[in-house]
This record gives sequence, C-alpha cells and structure tokens, in this order.
Amino acid sequence: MTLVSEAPSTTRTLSMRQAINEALRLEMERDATVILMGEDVAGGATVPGFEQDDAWGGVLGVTKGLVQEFGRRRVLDTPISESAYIGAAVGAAATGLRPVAELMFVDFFGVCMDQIFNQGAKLRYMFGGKAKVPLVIRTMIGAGMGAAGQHSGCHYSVFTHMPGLKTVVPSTPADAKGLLAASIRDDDPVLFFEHKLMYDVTGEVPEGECVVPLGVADVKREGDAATVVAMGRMVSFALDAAERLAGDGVQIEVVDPRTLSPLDSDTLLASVHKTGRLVVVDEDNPRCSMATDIAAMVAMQAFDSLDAPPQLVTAPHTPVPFAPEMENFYIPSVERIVAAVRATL
Amino acid sequence: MTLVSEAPSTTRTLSMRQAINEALRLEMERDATVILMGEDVAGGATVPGFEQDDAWGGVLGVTKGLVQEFGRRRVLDTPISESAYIGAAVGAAATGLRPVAELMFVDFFGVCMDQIFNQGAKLRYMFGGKAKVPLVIRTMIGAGMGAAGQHSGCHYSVFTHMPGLKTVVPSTPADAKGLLAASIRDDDPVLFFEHKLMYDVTGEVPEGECVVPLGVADVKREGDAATVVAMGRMVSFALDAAERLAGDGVQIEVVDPRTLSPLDSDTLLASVHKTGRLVVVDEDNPRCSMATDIAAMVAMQAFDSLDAPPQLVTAPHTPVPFAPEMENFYIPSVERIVAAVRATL
Amino acid sequence: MELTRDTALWIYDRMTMIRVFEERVAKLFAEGRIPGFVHLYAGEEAVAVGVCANLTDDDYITSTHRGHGHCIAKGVDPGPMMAELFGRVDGSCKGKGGSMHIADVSKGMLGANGIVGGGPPLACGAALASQTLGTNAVTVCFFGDGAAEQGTTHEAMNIAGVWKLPVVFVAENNGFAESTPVGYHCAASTIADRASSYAIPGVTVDGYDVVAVYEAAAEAVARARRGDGPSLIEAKTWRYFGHFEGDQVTYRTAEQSAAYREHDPLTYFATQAVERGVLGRDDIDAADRRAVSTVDAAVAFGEASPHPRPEDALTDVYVSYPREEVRS
Amino acid sequence: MELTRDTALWIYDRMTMIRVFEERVAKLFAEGRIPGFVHLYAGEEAVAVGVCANLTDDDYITSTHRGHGHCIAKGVDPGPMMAELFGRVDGSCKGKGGSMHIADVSKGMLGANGIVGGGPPLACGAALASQTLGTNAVTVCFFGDGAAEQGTTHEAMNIAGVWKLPVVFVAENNGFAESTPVGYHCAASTIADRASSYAIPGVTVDGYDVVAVYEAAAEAVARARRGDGPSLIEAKTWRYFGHFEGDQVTYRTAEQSAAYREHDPLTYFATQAVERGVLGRDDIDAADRRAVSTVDAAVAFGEASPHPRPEDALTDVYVSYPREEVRS
Ligand SMILES: Cc1ncc(C[n+]2csc(CCOP(=O)(O)OP(=O)(O)O)c2C)c(N)n1
Ligand SMILES: Cc1ncc(C[n+]2csc(CCOP(=O)(O)OP(=O)(O)O)c2C)c(N)n1
Ligand SMILES: [Mg+2]
Ligand SMILES: [Mg+2]
Repeated sequence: MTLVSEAPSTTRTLSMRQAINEALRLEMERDATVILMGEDVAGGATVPGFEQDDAWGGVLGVTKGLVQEFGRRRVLDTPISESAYIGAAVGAAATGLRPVAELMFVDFFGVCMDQIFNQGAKLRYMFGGKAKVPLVIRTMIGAGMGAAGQHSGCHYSVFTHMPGLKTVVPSTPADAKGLLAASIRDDDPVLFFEHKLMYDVTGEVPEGECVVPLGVADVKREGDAATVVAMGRMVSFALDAAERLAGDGVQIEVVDPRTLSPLDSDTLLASVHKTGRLVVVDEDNPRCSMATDIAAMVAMQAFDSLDAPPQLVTAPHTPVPFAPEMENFYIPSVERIVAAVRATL
Repeated sequence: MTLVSEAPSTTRTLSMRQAINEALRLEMERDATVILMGEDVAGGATVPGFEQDDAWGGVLGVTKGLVQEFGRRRVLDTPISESAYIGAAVGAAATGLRPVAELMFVDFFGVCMDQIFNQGAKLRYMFGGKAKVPLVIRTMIGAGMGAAGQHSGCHYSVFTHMPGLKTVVPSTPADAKGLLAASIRDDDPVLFFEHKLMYDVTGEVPEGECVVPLGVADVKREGDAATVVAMGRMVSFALDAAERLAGDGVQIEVVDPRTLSPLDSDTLLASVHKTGRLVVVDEDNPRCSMATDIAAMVAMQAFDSLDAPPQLVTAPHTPVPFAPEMENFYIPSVERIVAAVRATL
Repeated sequence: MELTRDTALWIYDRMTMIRVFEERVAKLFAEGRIPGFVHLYAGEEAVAVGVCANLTDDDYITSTHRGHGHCIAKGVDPGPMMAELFGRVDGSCKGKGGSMHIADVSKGMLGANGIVGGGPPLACGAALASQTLGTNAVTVCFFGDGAAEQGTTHEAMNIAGVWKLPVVFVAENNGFAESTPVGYHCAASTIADRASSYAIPGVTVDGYDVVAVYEAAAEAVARARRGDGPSLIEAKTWRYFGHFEGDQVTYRTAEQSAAYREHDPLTYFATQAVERGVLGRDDIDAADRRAVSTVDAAVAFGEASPHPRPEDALTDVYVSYPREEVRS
Repeated sequence: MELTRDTALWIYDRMTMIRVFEERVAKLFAEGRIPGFVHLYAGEEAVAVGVCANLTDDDYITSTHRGHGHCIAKGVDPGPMMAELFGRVDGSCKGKGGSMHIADVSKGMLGANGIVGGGPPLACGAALASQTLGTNAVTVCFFGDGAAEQGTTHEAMNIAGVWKLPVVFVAENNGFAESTPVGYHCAASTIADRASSYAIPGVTVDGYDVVAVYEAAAEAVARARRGDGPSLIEAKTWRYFGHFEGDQVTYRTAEQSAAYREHDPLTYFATQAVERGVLGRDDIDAADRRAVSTVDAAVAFGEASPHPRPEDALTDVYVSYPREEVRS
C-alpha cells in the first residue's frame, strides 16, 4: 500500500469499521471544516442524555464515538431527506466546508441523485472552474446480508460513469483508512463505497496519519498466469481463488484498482502485458458495469497482449433476491472465479 | 426494419416528431388503458379555452394534438413533481393502466430515479413475479442544442445497467414509430430515449399499425471491412462516415442495436465475425457506457474473430459544455468515426 | 362506540393476530431462523386495523419497511407471509422479497417498501388507475413520521390534491425515525397540519384507540369514494420493539415504554368492548387462541415449504426477455 | 416609503439595468446571436432587486433557470454575463455554462440552475457553512411557483427549520410553470402558507411593489442574521416574455399581460419615488441612460471576447485528475 505521508512506524489490527472511524476522527481533528452529516450518524438528537453522546453512531456503528469528541455541530443527524442534506453538503462544500455526508445504503441514490451528479459533480465545470466541491459521500454497498432488493446493490458503475465524480472502493482496513483520508483532503466530490459485509474484516492498519492516494491501483498478489482485477469484497474472493489455483501451480496476479474514477489503467495494463489473460470480478450487475469498462479498456489498449478472451465474473442482470440460497447464487463465488481463470488458460 | 404485424402497404415521409406522435395516437386508439402524463404534455390545464386543446403539446411539440382527440383524462399535465407522477405511473401500471410518462429531459432522472429503478424496475421481481409494470417512460437525450450541462446528456447506460428495465434508442422515424408501439404493448417497464436533434429528421414511415420488436438490431448498411455499432443520432453519423469511406473503397457495416436492453448480441456478433473489426459510436460519456458494454461483449464472445483492437468513439468524460465550439468537440464527429475505422484496418 | 359486533370481532381478531405474529417473528429472528432486516409493528396494531376495517379486497394499500401489520390487516394470509420471512418458495413473494418487500397484489397489498417515502407516489398511481378505470376503489398510503420529510411524500400529497385522487394518507407517527425523534426531524413536529399545504383535510388521532382511528378513516375513505379527493390522517402511536430487531433502543426510556404498554391498544379495546357488551370475554379469549393457532400453522407452513433453488434468482425479472441476458 | 435616496437610487438602477439587459437579450436571441435556451426575467425585477437590496457581497443567493435578474441584483458584472450568453472565454463561466448556469461565486451568486428545485438544498448548504464557520452571512433561495411542487423544496425548507439555518426562501410566483398555471399545479394555490408545515414565518407580498418586497425581505434577512432561522416569502409577479424565448404564450391573454404592464414595477416605483421627492426625474433618466450604456458596453465586451477553443471542453471537470482520462 502506498503511503504518501512519512510512513508511520507501527501498525496494529483493526476492523474495517474501526479503520474508517479512525480516518474520520483524524481528519476531523486535523481540519475544523470537516463535518459529518447523515441519518443517525450520531442518533438520538435532542433526546435528553444524548447532547454529547450517540444513540446509534450510524446504522452499523461506523461513526460511533465521534459526536462525543466533536459535538453535534460537527456530527449532524438529519431528517430522512437525502436530497436536502446531500445537496446541503454540496452547497457547503462550495462555500468553505469539507462535508462527509453519509448515504446510508447506495440503493437510496435514486432519491438524491440530482444533487450528486447534476449539482455536486458539474458545479465546477458549469462555473468554468471558478468553484470547487470538496465533498465525500460515504455509502454502503453489497449483498450477503439478506437485505434484499433495495439494500444490497453496488452500482458504483453509475457514479463512475458520471463526469465530475471520483469513486473509491476499498478492500482492506488499511486501504479504507488511507483512501478515506485522501478522499476527504481531495478537492473534488468523491463517492466512497463501503461493503457492509466487510466492516468486521480485520487487518493491519498504520497508526496515525496515513494517506493512500486516489488513482493508484494495488497489486494484492503477484503472479504471471492471469490478471484478476477485483473490487471491494471481491478482492478477498479473488485471493481465495488464487490460493486454490496456486495449489495446482497456477499463480494469478490479483489487482485491486481501489479507485474506479480515476482508474489506474497503467497498473492494470502492465499486469495484462505480463500475464496475457484478464478476468474481472465485480459484484455489481453486468451491463454497462466496471467489469465491461475494464474489459473494454484492456481489449483496446492491450489487444496484442491478450492470449485469451477476457472473462467477466459478475452478479447476474437481476435485482438482489432475499432468500440466502438465491442471494449466494447472485454473488460471484470463488468457484466461478477459479473457473473463469481456468477458461483463460 | 422488421415488421411483426402484416406489413402495411404504403409509407410516406414523416418527421421523427410526427412518427412518435402517430405511434402514441394509434396505441391510445387501440387501447383505452394507455394514458400520457408529463409536464405540459398538453399544457394550459384549467386555462379557459384549453379544456380540449393544448397550449404546448410537449416542450418540443411531440404530443401536440393528442388532448384534442383523447381529452384531459388521458393526457395529463403534471406539477413539476417527477417522483410523484413517474411513481404514479408505476403504481398505475401495476394496477391496470399502461401509462406513457414523459421525463422531459433524461438529465432530470436524478429527481425521480428511485421510482424508476427501485420501484418500477424491481416490483415484479421483489413480488416473486406476481405483478407486472407495463410502463413506458419517454425522455429526451442528446447534445447539440446549446442546452449545456443539465439538458444535453444521454445516460441510457445508467438505465441499461439496471435489471428490470428495457431501454430503446430509435435512430429513424420508422423505427421510432414501431419501437414505441412495441414498448407500449410490452409488459415490462421501458425507457424510450428520443434525441432532441432528430425530431425534424424525416424518413419513410409505414401507415397504420406497425410494430418493431424489442431486442432486434438492424443492419442499416451492409459491408465487410469493419463493423460500426452506433446508437440514436450516431447512426446517421456512422452512415455519413460509411459514405466517405466508400469513396476510398472501404465498405463498413453499420449496425444499430435499437434496443440496448435486451441487446441483440447475435446480430452484432455475426457482423463482427464477418468483418473482424469493431468500432462503437456512442454519444454518451465513456466510462461504464454502452460503448464499453458492447466492446467487452464482443471481446469476450468474438475474440478469435477480432483482427484489431476495438475502437470506441464517444463523448469525453466531461459534462456537456455550452459554447458551440466546445459542444461540437464534445459530440462524436464523422471525422473521428472515419479515423477510428481506419485505425482498425 | 358505534361498532357492530362483527366489526368489533374483526378488529380484535386482526389486532391480536398482528401482535401474536410479530412477537413470534421476534422470537424466530432471535433464534436466527429469519435472515435480513426485520421491523416489527407490535404496538401500532390499532392504526393498520382501524384503517383497513374500512376497506375491501378491491381497495389498495401501500406500505413501509414495517409492513407485516398492514398485510394482516389487509387480509394477507399469514402462512405465505411467514414462508416469505423464511425465504421459501411458498412465500408471498416466492422468497424473493422478504420482510421489506412482502406483498400480495391479489389482496390489494402493493408491498412493503425498503425505501422510506417509496410508497406515496405508488399509492397515487393505484388511485389514478381506479379513477381512470372508473372503479370506486380507494387507496390507503401508510407512511411513517420520518417519511414525512421525504420529498416524495410532499409531491404525492400535492399531486393527489391536484388530481383529486381517491387516496387516504395515513402518517404513522410513532415518535421516532430510527433513533431520531420526530421533534427533531420534523420542523413543525406535527404532520397533520401539512394537509393545509395541499388544501386537503388533515386530522390527528390517538393511534392507540382503534375506534378513533376507525372513525377518522371511515370519513376519509368515504370522502375518497365519493370522488372528493384525498385526506391526511396522523395517528400518534408507539412501537413496542426497536427500530429493527437488534436495536438496543437506548434513545427511549423504560418509563416511556411502560407508559405506552399501560394503554396497550388491544387490552384497551377489549376492555371497552366487553364493558359495553359489544363483545364477551370469551370472544376475546377465542380470538387470542385463534391468533396463536393461526400463527403456529403459519410457522409450520413456512417451515414445510421448500427452499428455492439457487438459480431461481434468475426468474421473474421480466415478463419477457432473452433468457441468457439475465445470466451474468 | 422609508427608503433613503441611496437605496432608492440603487433599487431603480438595478431594476432598469435588468429590464434593459433582458430586452437586449431577447433581441440578440431573435437575431440568432445567443445559442441554447434563454428564460427572461423582465417583469419580475422588483423581486430580485427588492430582496438583494438587503444583501452584501458576503451573502449568498441560489437562483433558477431564470437567473439573469438575480445576477444583476446581486452585483454580477453585465459584461461577463453577456459574454457568457455568447459563449465566450471572458464569460462568467468561460462559456461553459451559458444562461442556465450563469454564476459568480465571488459575488455570492451560486448559479442559475437547469434543474427546477435544484437550488433549495444548495442554499441550505451555503447557510450551513455560514452557521458552522460563524460568519453572519445570509443565503437567499429564489425559486418559482412550479419549483414549489418539487420534493427538494419541501425537504430544504424542513431541514432549514430543523437546523435554524440563515436562509430566506423567496418563491417567485409568476402564475405559471411553463404553460401550466399555479392554480392547477399547486393544490392549495398558495405557497406562503406552506411555511406552517415547517414552523417558519411565511408572507405573501406584491412582487410588483419593490418597496413591499424590500421591507418583507429586510425582516426575513434580519431574522436570519440574528440566528432565528429561515423564512418564506411568496412574491406575486408576472413575466413579460414567454417561458423561454420562442414560446408563443397562447396560455395567457393579451388582457392579462396588458393589465400587468399597466402596473409596471419600474414605472410604479419611479413615479412614487419622484412624487415623494426621494428621487428626481433626472435621476430616473440618468439611471435609464446608464443602463443602456452599460448594456451596450456589455454587448461590446461580449462580442470582443474570443471564442473558446474546442478542446477547452476538456478542462475544469476536476481540480485534479489524470488528464487523459477526461478524453474519450
Ligand atoms: C430513502 C431512505 N432513506 C433512509 C432509509 C433507512 N431507514 C429505514 S427505516 C428508517 C426510519 C423510518 O422512520 P419512519 O418513517 O418514522 O418509520 P418507522 O420506522 O418509525 O415505522 C430509515 C431512516 C431508507 N430505507 N430509505
Ligand atoms: C426537475 C426539472 N423538471 C422540469 C424541468 C423543465 N422546466 C424548466 S423551467 C420549468 C417551469 C418552472 O416553473 P417555475 O418554477 O414557476 O419558474 P418560472 O419559469 O415560472 O420562473 C420546467 C417545468 C426542469 N428544468 N427541471
Ligand atoms: Mg417513525
Ligand atoms: Mg412560475
């Protein structure tokens, strides 16, 4: 993992939830213009006893403890009015704050998308570069919780499609901490996607300030048999697949783009030039997806290096079903990744 | 153009605007459950003298004359409440009507996307197939009018990405008439994209009932040098490029998918198997786009047939600028298509 | 209290059915036998039942994430409901929807909704269809106090007013949106008053008094059936459980909850009905027993129902679509 | 009328500037010298000017698709404005925004908006920034009667009430949303009354009387500066031109338009000011002449400004981004 600021001496084991919480705390300590907004990010607003305490700290506890340190003027509970508070975050970003707004589940983007893609993303351009919108929207993605059709999507492809937005999908606690710090310090609007099934995943995380720059992919495992590009939770699935394949002497390279816009195509292409084979693993629906985006980019820019057709391992073109058997079928599996890699060999 | 119903004997020249208007009229005559809703689709609601007359007939006159024939109970002007009336169209479709709702410009989808992709698109699936949503949403796309950053986008990729939706982009008056009829008769929610710069484009259109089935691409020009897949207004650009190239003895095949979801990949692949070369022309922004969707599909399924890297000719990853010089640069040009084809030869 | 014996019986029967159903679901969830998010309706029974006592199977309702009570009040069969919560093929939605999307269009129940404020526009649509087709069906739109701050709710009430749609908007004000009190998220802290923004009638009723709810709804439903347009009813209520199962409910005090349990809507109605001789104690006991056996049977039905096949995930997306397309 | 001579002069100066600017734009558009959609503010001058007379450069406004008048009232330079409408590099937005996105953040003008209802949430954000940073700036949110039906407007007024934000919501009720009359699209056909839904003050003023607007705004702005939170002002007004240039305006009668022209806000104010001796006839004439010469100069400035290079389309998307990425 690239560390821009002087590499911190020590690391310790944190969960993704703790790593994100720590990044928020450090950035809020570092910059008084950073504020948090969202439904129940503290919780219990105006309830006696909760003046300086949180009732929830976010629906899954990611922002817990921050209102105690920063108070309710910097950790704002909101009404269920995503357009109003995310639009307010855009307006505040254009006038001197660095808001971190939480869209509880990405599946809710349909009630506030205008403020994201038409206002926040385009304001700078439409104003001829005479304004900036240093905004972060944190949002939960992913299937696997039995949350069904309106609480389990990914859809980062939709935001990556939109000019003016940056999109970030961390796959480890350390990346989550460093990428969130970079996103908050970035002067453009950033969508930060957190997979709800990864909050309890643990890993080594540097202490203190650490920043992972946007637009830099990370090779999570080196290999020369095939390049497997995976995002978010799918990175760990790809690494599991790599283990299984290694058992048969097949060494795959697992590349995590980490940011989808901007996309570090150089690192992806370098890997494909080396391996000659591409598998993209994406939990999102298949049409007009990151999977097709990356496959098309590689087909165009590394055509002569490709020794086999690219393979895409994605969710099907269906909403997310409720019953566990169907939901597990919906989510790309390690088996499917292994099979896709074999198909390229 | 495929005609499902017995091919009508005669055709005559109509503009795209007239063809769409005729399809609406014929379907409303045919089926009393078809209603129109949208801002100023009639116009002048409750204004004395406009009880049975329209003040606008749509912002660009596409629905003109329909309120005269069908009355205000079937041609409904709406408040500026896209979520409410498009959501109402979804609810009405699930309970016995076949609404045709107009989202004036696709760029407005951000204020009503939830009702489209979370409610309309998923209702059938989430209810276990025990309901259907026969809904059409007509919406305007495209740059070239100086309408700038919030009135000039395409974004059909965003809807094609969403399971449960069908997406249609006509490129000729005849296709517009036949595809709109098919969309209204279809039992699933359909997004119907009309390019605002094509309303005055004329062409031969069959009289009376004509239906162009969804999911069937159309080869607009045959050739064997390269396959150029183009959508909407880009089809005519591709045909112009074909003329220029033909001057140099290069015969390209121009394929118009017409519907993006479902996509007629068989027809696209058959053409690439023949030509060995692919150029995709898409006025939409490049990331996670139809251009990447088609290029990836071809790279996966026709890898061995491809003799050169696929070429994508798209808008840049920027909002749509206002000034004509910049806007023309933004829109894919015939020159760029010609160059892209040459690059594959 | 003007209720006939039949109506009173029906009302108590549905209220106790909802209560028993929800308490069982809480138990099953705690035992890990129900996946996903579950939002329980216990404590709010009088609202759904008092309103739906005025509806027939031809009428429609739209619901919320807290939808089990609305289903039972509208006549959805508890067996398929429980099977749905278990994610089985005999579930109301064949296991594809779960608690947050439970629905039965054949009963006019247009679905629970995972999106706060998702229902109001849909309700306007069902009402528009009835108006256009000339049936005299009425649509009831249940929504929470938190949903009142969602733009869709405002747009829907206005468009219903503009088109004089046969809709009754029922705000279930249980005091909280998750852990956020209505006094914070609602600038005016009253929802009924918003009716004036749309020139429609707006009333506040005690959501713990099923008869009060029944009477307010009777008037609003009659108005809608007459073609006089929409109304808004705010019912003040309280949920017995947390926002969803797993919520520690730190934001409410034991005193508050106890105070509400004091006036439990079921006991209150039962006592009144018996005192006034509309129902006998035995009617109450019989209804309670019926509820338990119905829910027992529902659980048995759910458990007996087969699990879906994994690849069933690929069906029911479209009425017609080239099959391979829905595969990844 | 309590106005000082300076204020009166400023007010008339800005009103006549807007009028002359818009009439010139209509002419230039008809001559095909301005591309795109153009929505003119003529007839509504008293609203923007009466409100902005209470603001400084440190205060913010959000605007609508009909934004030229708001710009001029907030002090944006007509030269760069005209250059923007022409799509030139010296335009306020370097030719990237055009009429529908004209802006000047340095003057606190946060942009016209192509999305009806796009502004209210942004206005809450600017107000939240002032509140958080402890400046005592106020934000004014201009929106049309049609925008009142957009969910974002409802959400913004509620959240402004919840957070006691220093915002003044100004509804410019010109009777129509495109060709649709407010009496149709607004169920209650009054916008000011919606204030009660958010427990904030709401007043209706004659938008043709700049002094009435000035006084209502003075109170609302003072309230916001004091930290007492938002207000809503509905100004009844009328646009002289069509919805946009090209609109045949069949939905309004010649009589209606004539009646409004009768009470033209500029003539009305000028007559009053002269009668009461606050201004002299010569002041009025001088202001009118100034407006003409300023607009002449603005047109000259715009025409003299170079056209952008085609590839300028690729800049200003991000503050920082790998360059090749924005290329297609
Ligand atoms: C658009 C949207 N925003 C946020 C959520 C998350 N959420 C689910 S329920 C809920 C609270 C709803 O409160 P209320 O409307 O009062 O209903 P109650 O839970 O009290 O019955 C929230 C914020 C959601 N599902 N949809
Ligand atoms: C979300 C959205 N819906 C529709 C439109 C199209 N549109 C532009 S202006 C307008 C009418 C606005 O009416 P009003 O708010 O009263 O402002 P006015 O034009 O009267 O100043 C409409 C419908 C839009 N730009 N944005
Ligand atoms: Mg509630
Ligand atoms: Mg208006």
